[in-house]
Amino acid sequence: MSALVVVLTLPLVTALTVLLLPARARVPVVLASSALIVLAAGALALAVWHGGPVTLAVGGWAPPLGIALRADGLAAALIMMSALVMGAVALAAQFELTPDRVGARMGFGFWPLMLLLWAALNAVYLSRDLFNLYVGVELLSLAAVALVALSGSAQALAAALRYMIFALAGSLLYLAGVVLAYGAHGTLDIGLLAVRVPAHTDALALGLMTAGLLAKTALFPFHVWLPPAHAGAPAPASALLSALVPKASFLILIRLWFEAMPDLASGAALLVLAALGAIAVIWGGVLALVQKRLKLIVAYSTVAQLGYLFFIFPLAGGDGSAQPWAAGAWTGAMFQALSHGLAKAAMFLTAGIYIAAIGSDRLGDLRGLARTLPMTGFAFALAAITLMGLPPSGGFTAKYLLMTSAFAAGQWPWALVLAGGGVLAAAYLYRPIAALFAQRAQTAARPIPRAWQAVPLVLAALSILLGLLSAIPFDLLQIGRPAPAQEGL
Amino acid sequence: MTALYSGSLMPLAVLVWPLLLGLVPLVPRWREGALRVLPLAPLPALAFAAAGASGTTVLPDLLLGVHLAAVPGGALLLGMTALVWTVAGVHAALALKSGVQAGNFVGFWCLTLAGNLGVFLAGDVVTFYLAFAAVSLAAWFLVVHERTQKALAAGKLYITLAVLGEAALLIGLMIGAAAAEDLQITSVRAALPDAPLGQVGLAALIVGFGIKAGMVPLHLWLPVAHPAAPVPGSAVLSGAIVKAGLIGMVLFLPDGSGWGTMLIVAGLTGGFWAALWGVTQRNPKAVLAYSTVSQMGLMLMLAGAGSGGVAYYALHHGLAKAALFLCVGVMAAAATPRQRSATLVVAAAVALSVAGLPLTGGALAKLGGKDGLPAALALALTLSGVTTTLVLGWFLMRLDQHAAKPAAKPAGPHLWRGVFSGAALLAGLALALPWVLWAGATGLPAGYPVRGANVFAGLWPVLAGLCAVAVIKRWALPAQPPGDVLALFQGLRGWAAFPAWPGGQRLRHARSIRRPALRALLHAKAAEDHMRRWPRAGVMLIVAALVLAGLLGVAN
Amino acid sequence: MSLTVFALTGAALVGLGVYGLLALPHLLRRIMCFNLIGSGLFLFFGAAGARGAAVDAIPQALIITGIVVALSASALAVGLVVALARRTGHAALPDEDRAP
Amino acid sequence: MTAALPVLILLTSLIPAGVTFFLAQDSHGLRNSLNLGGAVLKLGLIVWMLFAVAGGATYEATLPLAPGLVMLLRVDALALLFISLSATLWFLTTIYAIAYFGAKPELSRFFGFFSLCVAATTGLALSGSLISFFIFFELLTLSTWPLVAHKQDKPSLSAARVYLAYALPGSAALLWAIIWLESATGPVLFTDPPDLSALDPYALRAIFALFIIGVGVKAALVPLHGWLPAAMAAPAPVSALLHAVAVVKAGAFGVVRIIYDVFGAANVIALGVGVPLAALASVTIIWGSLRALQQDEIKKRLAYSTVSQVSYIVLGAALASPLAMIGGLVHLIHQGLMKITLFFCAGIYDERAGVKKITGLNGMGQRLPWTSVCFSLGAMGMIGLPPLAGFVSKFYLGLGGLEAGAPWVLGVLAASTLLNATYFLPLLYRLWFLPAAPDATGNERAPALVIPAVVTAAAAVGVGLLAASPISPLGWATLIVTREYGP
Repeated sequence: MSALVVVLTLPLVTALTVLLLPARARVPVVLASSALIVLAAGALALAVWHGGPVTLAVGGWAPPLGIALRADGLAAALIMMSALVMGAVALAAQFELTPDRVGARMGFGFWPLMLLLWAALNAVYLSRDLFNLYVGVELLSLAAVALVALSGSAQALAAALRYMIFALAGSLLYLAGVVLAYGAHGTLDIGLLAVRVPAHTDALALGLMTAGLLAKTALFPFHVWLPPAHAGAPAPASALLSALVPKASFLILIRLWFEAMPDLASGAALLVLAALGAIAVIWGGVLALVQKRLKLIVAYSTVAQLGYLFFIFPLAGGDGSAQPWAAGAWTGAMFQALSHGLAKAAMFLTAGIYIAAIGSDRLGDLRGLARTLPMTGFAFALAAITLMGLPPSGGFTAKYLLMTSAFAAGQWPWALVLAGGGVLAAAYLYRPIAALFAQRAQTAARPIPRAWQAVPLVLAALSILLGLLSAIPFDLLQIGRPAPAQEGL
Repeated sequence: MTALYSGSLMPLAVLVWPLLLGLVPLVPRWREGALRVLPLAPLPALAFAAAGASGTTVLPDLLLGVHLAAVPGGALLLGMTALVWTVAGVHAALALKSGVQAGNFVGFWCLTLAGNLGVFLAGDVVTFYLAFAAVSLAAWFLVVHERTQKALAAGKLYITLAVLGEAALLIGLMIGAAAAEDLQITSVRAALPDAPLGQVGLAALIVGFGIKAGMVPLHLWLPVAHPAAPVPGSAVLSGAIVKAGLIGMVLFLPDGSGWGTMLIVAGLTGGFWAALWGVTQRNPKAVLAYSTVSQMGLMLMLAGAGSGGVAYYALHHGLAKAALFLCVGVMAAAATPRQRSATLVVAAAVALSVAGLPLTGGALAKLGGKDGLPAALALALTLSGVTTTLVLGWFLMRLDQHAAKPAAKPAGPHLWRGVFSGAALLAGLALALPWVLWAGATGLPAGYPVRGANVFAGLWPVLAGLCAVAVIKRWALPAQPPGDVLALFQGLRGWAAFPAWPGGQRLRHARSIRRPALRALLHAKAAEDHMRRWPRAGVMLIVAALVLAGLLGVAN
Repeated sequence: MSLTVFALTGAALVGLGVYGLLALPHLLRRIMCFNLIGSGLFLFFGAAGARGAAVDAIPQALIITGIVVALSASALAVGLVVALARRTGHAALPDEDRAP
Repeated sequence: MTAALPVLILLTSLIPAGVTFFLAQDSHGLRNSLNLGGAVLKLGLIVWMLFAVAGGATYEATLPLAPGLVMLLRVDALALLFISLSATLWFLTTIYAIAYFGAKPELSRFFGFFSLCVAATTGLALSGSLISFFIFFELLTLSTWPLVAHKQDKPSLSAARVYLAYALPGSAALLWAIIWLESATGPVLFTDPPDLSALDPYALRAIFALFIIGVGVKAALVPLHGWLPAAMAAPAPVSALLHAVAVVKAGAFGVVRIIYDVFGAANVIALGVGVPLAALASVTIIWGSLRALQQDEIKKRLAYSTVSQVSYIVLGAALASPLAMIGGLVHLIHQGLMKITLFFCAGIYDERAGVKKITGLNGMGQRLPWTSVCFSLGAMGMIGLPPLAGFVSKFYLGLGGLEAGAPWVLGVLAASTLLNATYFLPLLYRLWFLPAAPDATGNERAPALVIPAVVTAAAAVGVGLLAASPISPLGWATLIVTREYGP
């Protein structure tokens, strides 16, 4: 309960205080509160683990009047993952985004934006109310856009604006859906919507909301804003954008399709979502193959990795939710979300280290850096293993669960995409690894503190551990899993 | 864990002793005098044979379970082999240069000897195969010992045929063992004829043994290898080693099968044709090689006919042929005309014995072989005396003109006396030993060899042969290269040497598919930029919303 | 009666905004179109919310929140556009046709 | 204890691996003692278990991951056969590698991945469920890559790329097969073969094919063998390990597991997939030998000979008759001993005499006698001359082929014997008969390089000479087949 309040409010409070603090005090305060939030997230996860979902009715009013906040296993897991990523990013950023290195604007601007993003994330994870989710995801987008624009260069601004356009369009579509839903049912609480009297506008509402969220989740073909945005932002920001931001809008999709209106889900619609996901896996992989810059490769790999998430819809959604394999598929997708978050953050942080070391992330310039920065190279390789879905990483567990249920459901084409996507990932991640391992170091690398190098290594190791100890998160994710998925329709 | 061994250790000792001596050259200090151990190597075998070659050793843990016991007629063959190797060893110790080369020679000499003795002692197919492999492959080093171009070329041919023979043998033995579900030679022999693939197996075995035994047309290696090998080497090759093939035939071929007849035909062909072809050779050792082919042909004929006298015949031939080969060395070492003529006398005596001059060991061997033989074959055996006389007569002529070989040490009376006495000893044994063993080996009455008919049957072919010799002494046949049929195979050389194929095919192929792939990737990049334009994306967004709504709507 | 008017006006605003959003490359125009759509939706929201006689408080609260959010969004967007225009001299996305 | 032991064995190479990564380049003493210590400890544990398992004991350790993902480490006779090989050869190869590299750069990285590679092999041998098998299979792929790329020059990097280009699609196929199978049968443990009735024969055949593709890449079955000859760009100890123990053996071992513990010999025969696989193996045997003939680089020739030799194991497994299986299993050990000898020697020729090409071998018999004797023994073993190891496996394979009603196997064996002779005997001929080139140099004053070769060569002779004794690999293989897969 209190932990829940902390994770929700502390980021916001810190964000505001940072604005007032003198430059010297900024980083220590942020790190301290980050540590607090990580602890709170852990406490919350423990509470959920032991006592089941934690609910908080704001102001003691139950819905529809009040706003309910609820931390189920999924939310707890995502909060935990986000807290770890945020903490790591903060640690890395204190080295990377020092004013003397990147200028005052970025050095100052990053911290409040990061904390704002964090608050928005946790809000989205916890909200049970469609309008709350709207506000949360909107704040999220604004913070994200601002982070993209942070460097202030022309293409960064252009990327930020393109991102903004997609994000706003998405929000508006979502908002339209919310309005329709409210018009039909007079409530926006997910729990109440689940037991609503079906109305004929529901289909349109869900369609609008879904399309809007797809734009924010950067599912093919609405991914086009993502690569320039993530590549243009400073590395720690990219880590947040790639690892966490899409997960929030994806979570809203899950809430809608599995909790609020599971009865609407029709096979054809589910199929379309998964098909787009499959295309994203291939398309993102193919485009990652032709990029010359490390950050672009990683960004396109995000496009591909997000595609896997959408296999959840036909496998666990709609009529599938009643089937034995639904649990596997649902958990698999969530494992993918978690492990991708950790691994992708690690990758962007390593990219940041390389940029800090040699001032570029072109593959040609990265040659031989494995020798000068062994820890970082190792971290990148570990993260790559997760993204390729090789055992014993979290990515493997995710792939395994998804593939198994795909076969069990008789929908083996998804399994084919999973396998092929893995090979594709190996192909596009091989290029940077090979460059790093190449013989001669091209450019003299500036020294990088070992503590900074250790940060991505820890994240990558966590993404591997997620697979080795997959039993615990697996059970955590089951807690408070959307009821329909267990009872069937 | 069963007992390490059971039975008497004598047969094992026979094999292990030479192997131990073979290690002597590994000790640098002993390497210089290593050649001196050669005569000692066969002594246990000699003792074992003299004692009647009784006793078996079983070593369950070794290989796939080793059984050692003298094969039928083993005592004779073992004894002969041991004698030949001993005397040849003395010859080698005296005649060969010492040094590193000699060290190798000693090692492989002993290995070959062990294998040669092993084939007469093996009780199970694996041990037999091992012994056979040892005797045929290790002999490679004896052939190429002198490292001259000629020797190396001969070695190539020898090893090629030997390996082919090994492969064929392996097939045959495997089929047999699978059929018998047991590794004992006796049970394999019994199981082979009616096994599913029995005939294939037998054919493979005949090829394997035939190569070793110089069965026409698989005899190619003999006339090439013998001239190349050093004298003692050829002596053991022709005297003892070829008998390994013969004993294989005897051990594995079932009686009264079609293969027997085939063996008789091949044997007779070889018996006569090879002898005649030998007359076209110039090198005395090549001539002897062809005579060996012809004698082996006769023995194969006996084996095919299932005559009991094979071992007895082989005993004499082994001793005699070894003696003849040694004579070549003796002649090379001979300095004075007296020595040369003395050598010729010994050689002539042995030659006549081989030709079957009555009252010589050779005559007894023939009589022993004829015993119980169909009349036609017996006649053939008699007739072979003519050709044998012819070829060996020719050999004596060639030997007379034979010059000293460069490989030999500077000839000295001491050396000559040593090697001469060796050759003479073998010759004596060849002439006399059959008498000693007559009763025991053939079971015929002691007076049988001196009966008029037998004497006549032995005498006239020799006389006829001598006339023929007189003829070719006047009109010598045109010389032919050794290895007759080999000429045919020269053409196949080019094929046999695989030309290195163009390696990078796969790469070039890959490059050809890589270009379109790259183009496709670039297209994808262009499409991406295209999609990035906002208005299109916006339209797609709205379309997506409506499509989803539609899909959801129609379902509900 | 009046509710339908609200609803229709809202719909009209949304339509207008969507058209502008897709048709006009100039970024400021696009931002305004976003606001148009937003206002339209809020109008519609209010209309949908006010069912029957009793006035529903929730939509009004939500609308106000929404307007605040839209405002901050617009503010950020305008700031970015200005910055971009400063850098490039164009108030349009680079790969789209140049606006004046 | 029974649970701890498999984990312990895994740790004996995992811990050295983990620690070595973080050692400084110049802390030779610590690094070497770590690796050697781990190797010795592991050997000890294995010897101890050999007796226990011979007495019928089995050790198990389970780590449940997500449902369906059971990480099961299990020591059974077959596993032990494979570990004892890998442990022994690992120990020798470590000695060899330490001497081979001396003070070359990046040693910590090398030995780290080296130990990791062995840990993966060990885990592979110990894994008692398909999933844990796959996990270690992948770990092996990943830990081998840096070893192949170790020199970091152009050829080794491209070799490493080729390796991954083959290995990763292969593992995708393997995963595909595993999940297809398990989605129908549930998690597959090797202890109790799954009930395949849930799948129709065509699906089963497809799954089998996918399995074979998956492990066939590692076993270098034609046409999936392209990476192996390329990978000989790696340093000699790596090639030795790759060719004798780690990668190709993992593939072959996988084939055995799949045929006998996943499908079961009876099903393989019933599905009619055994004979095609045997045929493929035979094609590989012949093709590998033919290609070996055309190589004039020693290591390349050896690599192609590996392609051919490893398929003996596949052949034995595919024939699915007891004798053939014994032959296949025992060849797992025998080929390892002989091939590692050959690669050790090739490394010595390269390192001590600068000889890479076959022509350079002329007269080396006099200069490097010990090495050359070992090389000759290894080569003759490959040809299959008694009493060397190769003969025993060949003999059993032949008998097994007849037993399985596939007499054509004899033809294959004979042909490969001849081909082996054709590409090995010329080497011996050069070593011993031809005079050395006037400018030829070289000596073998490097005991740490020569002794491992001598030991393995002696072992290759010993296991053949004492084949019939119950403690020989043959005895062990017979025990496996009669006890666990006996009819």
